[in-house]
Order: sequence, then structure tokens, then C-alpha cells
Amino acid sequence: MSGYPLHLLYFAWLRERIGAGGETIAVPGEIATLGELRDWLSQRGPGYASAFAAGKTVRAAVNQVFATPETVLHPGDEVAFFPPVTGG
Amino acid sequence: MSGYPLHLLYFAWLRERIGAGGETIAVPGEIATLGELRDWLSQRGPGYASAFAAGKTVRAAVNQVFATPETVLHPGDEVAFFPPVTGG
Amino acid sequence: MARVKVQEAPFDIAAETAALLAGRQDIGGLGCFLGVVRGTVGGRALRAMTLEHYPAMTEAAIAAIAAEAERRWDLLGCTVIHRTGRLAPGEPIVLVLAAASHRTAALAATSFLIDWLKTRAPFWKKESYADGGEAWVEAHAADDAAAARWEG
Amino acid sequence: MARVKVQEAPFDIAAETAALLAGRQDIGGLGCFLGVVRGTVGGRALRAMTLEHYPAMTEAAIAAIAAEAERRWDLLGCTVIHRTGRLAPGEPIVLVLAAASHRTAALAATSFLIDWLKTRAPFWKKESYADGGEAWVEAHAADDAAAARWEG
Repeated sequence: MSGYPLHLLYFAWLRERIGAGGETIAVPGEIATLGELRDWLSQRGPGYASAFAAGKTVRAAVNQVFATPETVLHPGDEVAFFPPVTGG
Repeated sequence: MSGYPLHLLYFAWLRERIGAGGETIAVPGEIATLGELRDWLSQRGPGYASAFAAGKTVRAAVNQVFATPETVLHPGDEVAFFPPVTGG
Repeated sequence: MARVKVQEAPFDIAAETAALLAGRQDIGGLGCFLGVVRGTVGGRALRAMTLEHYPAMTEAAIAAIAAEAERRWDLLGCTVIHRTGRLAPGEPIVLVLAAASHRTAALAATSFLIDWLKTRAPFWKKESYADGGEAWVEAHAADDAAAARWEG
Repeated sequence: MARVKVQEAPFDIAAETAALLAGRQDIGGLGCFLGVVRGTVGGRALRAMTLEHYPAMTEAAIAAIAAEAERRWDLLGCTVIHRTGRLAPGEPIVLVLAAASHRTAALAATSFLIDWLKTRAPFWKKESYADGGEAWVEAHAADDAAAARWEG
């Protein structure tokens, strides 16, 4: 599979470290799951590396539904990364 | 001990059966406890008998504090009889 | 020190909440329970609920229940208002507010207060039905069980 | 069907309560929780709390939590309002209302709703301190434990 587009969103301290609230990017076709996307993103630069550093608890949602590293991605998905929630 | 005065109060269906919300009466000196008072009152007439009939759950307070049949009475005490409470 | 009121008049939940929070910055959570007269009881339409109480004892009994809540939890405010007299279906009967620095204490104290009010405050309810009948509400075993959860 | 709102503006607890009760005679108990910004956190004075959220997801996530509450208890009304943006100490953050025919369901659902909101709704709090520092609030193990009570 060739590259495909994803709409990425970052919240709270992930947003601050990456320096953007979101972006639409083309990811390589061999990235099939959320876990693989995270590993790939963490190598895009120091901000990403800091946001996705090993040991950091990062949660995610795919198309506004909480997701796990095994969740399979599809072209055009909205993928959000964020810390554990702290509302209420 | 000779007779002594008590201020009696009746609430809810005890009030309705006895036909009065309260009364000040002189009780015989040999009545020492709340339980003895209840037995004595139940023989004062059909309304009292109905209010204090065997098997009826009747609660009481002496001087505005919940009391038990063993509670000892003193001249001038305010003694209230009522069904189990149902507020809230 | 809890704010306790026994009254025939309606109460104002917004004013009571505001009074508890006014001028404070230590409260993180406020638990609240509002009891309301239902229009149907056991399938029978209700016209009114009449609450009788023991005036000389009522406020002190409620204050003792609130003091017990304050002993069990670090409350930063506590309000109990109980209405008496004749109330129509849909009308509020009782308001309980409990404030604390965190929600767990606020909500636990709220549950405790209403459970003990139902079993330890000298109120008696009489139901007047649409068909003309009347009956005193009987104490519920479920209420005794709920209140007993907090014992020991 | 729950009433869910996510907004910067303050909310009106009396209006929300009245809206839940309006025209009904089947509600016997209304449970309520109000979350408030505290002025001191861990001994440090707070200037403001800023709530970020995930707009496309937030209302749906809250609605799903409310739907789960409605599945577990026979609720006769449910309202969740969560504020976002910058809030000062003493300001309300979140309002939860749950109505039922009896108090047990109303109060249990209220506790459930706030426990799950804290662990399953996409909000993030940032604290701005009086000394100029800032920090994102970390998720609390106690909140996870409180939410886990309702699982299984």
C-alpha cells in the first residue's frame, strides 16, 4: 500500500511539545496501526520525540472514539493524541 | 413515690387515634420507665388502646431525644410518642 | 456548623448553593439531593402530601445528623432544609447540600445525610389520594437498610 | 435522552434543575454534583484553571457516559454541563444532575456520572499559579480507582 492521508490532532502538553494543534499528513503505507503511527511520529523531530517519549502515557482516539495501539488505521481517519483526561 | 406530672405529645396516627396532639397529666408514682408509661397509657381508653395496641411499632422521645422502653422518667419530662419517622 | 431550616415555604436551591460557596476558594465539590413529591404512589394518584413534624425536636435532630456527617467527613459546608405542611405533587420536600474539597466526601456525605434524615428526623408523611382516601406513609425496610449502611 | 452542554459560559443550577423537573410528577429524587475550581492546589495558590477539550468528540463522549448511566439506572432525567476555557478560583466547572423515582438511583447515577466524566471525557486542565508557573494536571490514580468501581 502506498502512502495515505491522516488528520492528526494533538491536545494539552502533546500540543505544546509538538507546537501545533493538528496537521494533515501523508503517512507511509506500511503503517497499519495506531501503535505504528505513534512510533513513526516520534521520529519526526525533537518536539514529536518529546511528546511521544518512552514511558509517557499517551492516549488516542480514532475518529473520535478511544483507541488502542492495535487499532487499524484507514485513509482519511482523524487521529487524536492526548494525555490521560483530567476533566470533571 | 406519689404521682408526678408529664407533658405528653402524640404525632401522626397516634395523635389521630388518641384524638389530641398532647396533654399534661399526673401519672402514678410507680411508673418509672417509658415502657411502663406506655403500658399504663394503653389502658386509659379505646383511643389509647388503639394507638398503643400490641404489635404496633411506636417510637418515643424523652425531652426531644429518642428513647427506649428502659429510659427512666422524671417529673416534668416531655414525652413524645410517634410512629417510625418517614421524612426526607 | 450546618445550616438547618424547617419551613413551610419553598426553598431556593440556587441561593442555598451560592450561600455555601460564597467567599470561599477551598470547596472543590458540592453534592446535592433534592427530594420531590411524586404524583403517583403504588399506582394511586396523589393529590397532596402533608408533612407533620415535632417542632421542639426537629431542628435539633437534623443538626445532630449534620454534626455526625461533619464528624465523618471533612465538610466545608452543609445545608439541610426540610419543608412541612401540605405539598402538591412536583413540589420539592427536602434539600441536602454537602461541600468538601473533593467530590468523594461531598457525595458520600450527601447520601449519608438523606439516609439518616429518612430514619432519624421526626417527620411523618400523610398521603392524600385523588380518590379521596388518606394514609400515613409507613417506614420502609429499604430506608432502614440504607441508613444501616452507615453504622458501625 | 440526556441534556449535554459544553460551554465557556457559566450555568444556572436553578434553571437546569427546574428544566429537569418541569411538568413531571414521576421524579422523587434529584441528585446533583457541582465541581468548583479551588484556590489552592497542593499548597500553591492558583490564579486560574484553563480547560482544553476535543470539540468534535466531547459532547458525544459525555452523551455516551450519560447513556451508560441511563442503561444502568431507571433515570427520569439527566443533565451534564461542562465548562471550558479559563476559570477563576471559586467558579463552577461542571454540573451533573440525575433524576429518578427514588433517591438511591438518583444518587448512584450522580456519582457514576462524575466518576466517568473524570476518566472518560476528553478534557484537560492546566493550572496557572499565582507565582507565575503553569502545569497540566496529571490524572489521579484515585480517579481511575473511583471510575473502576463501576466496571464489571
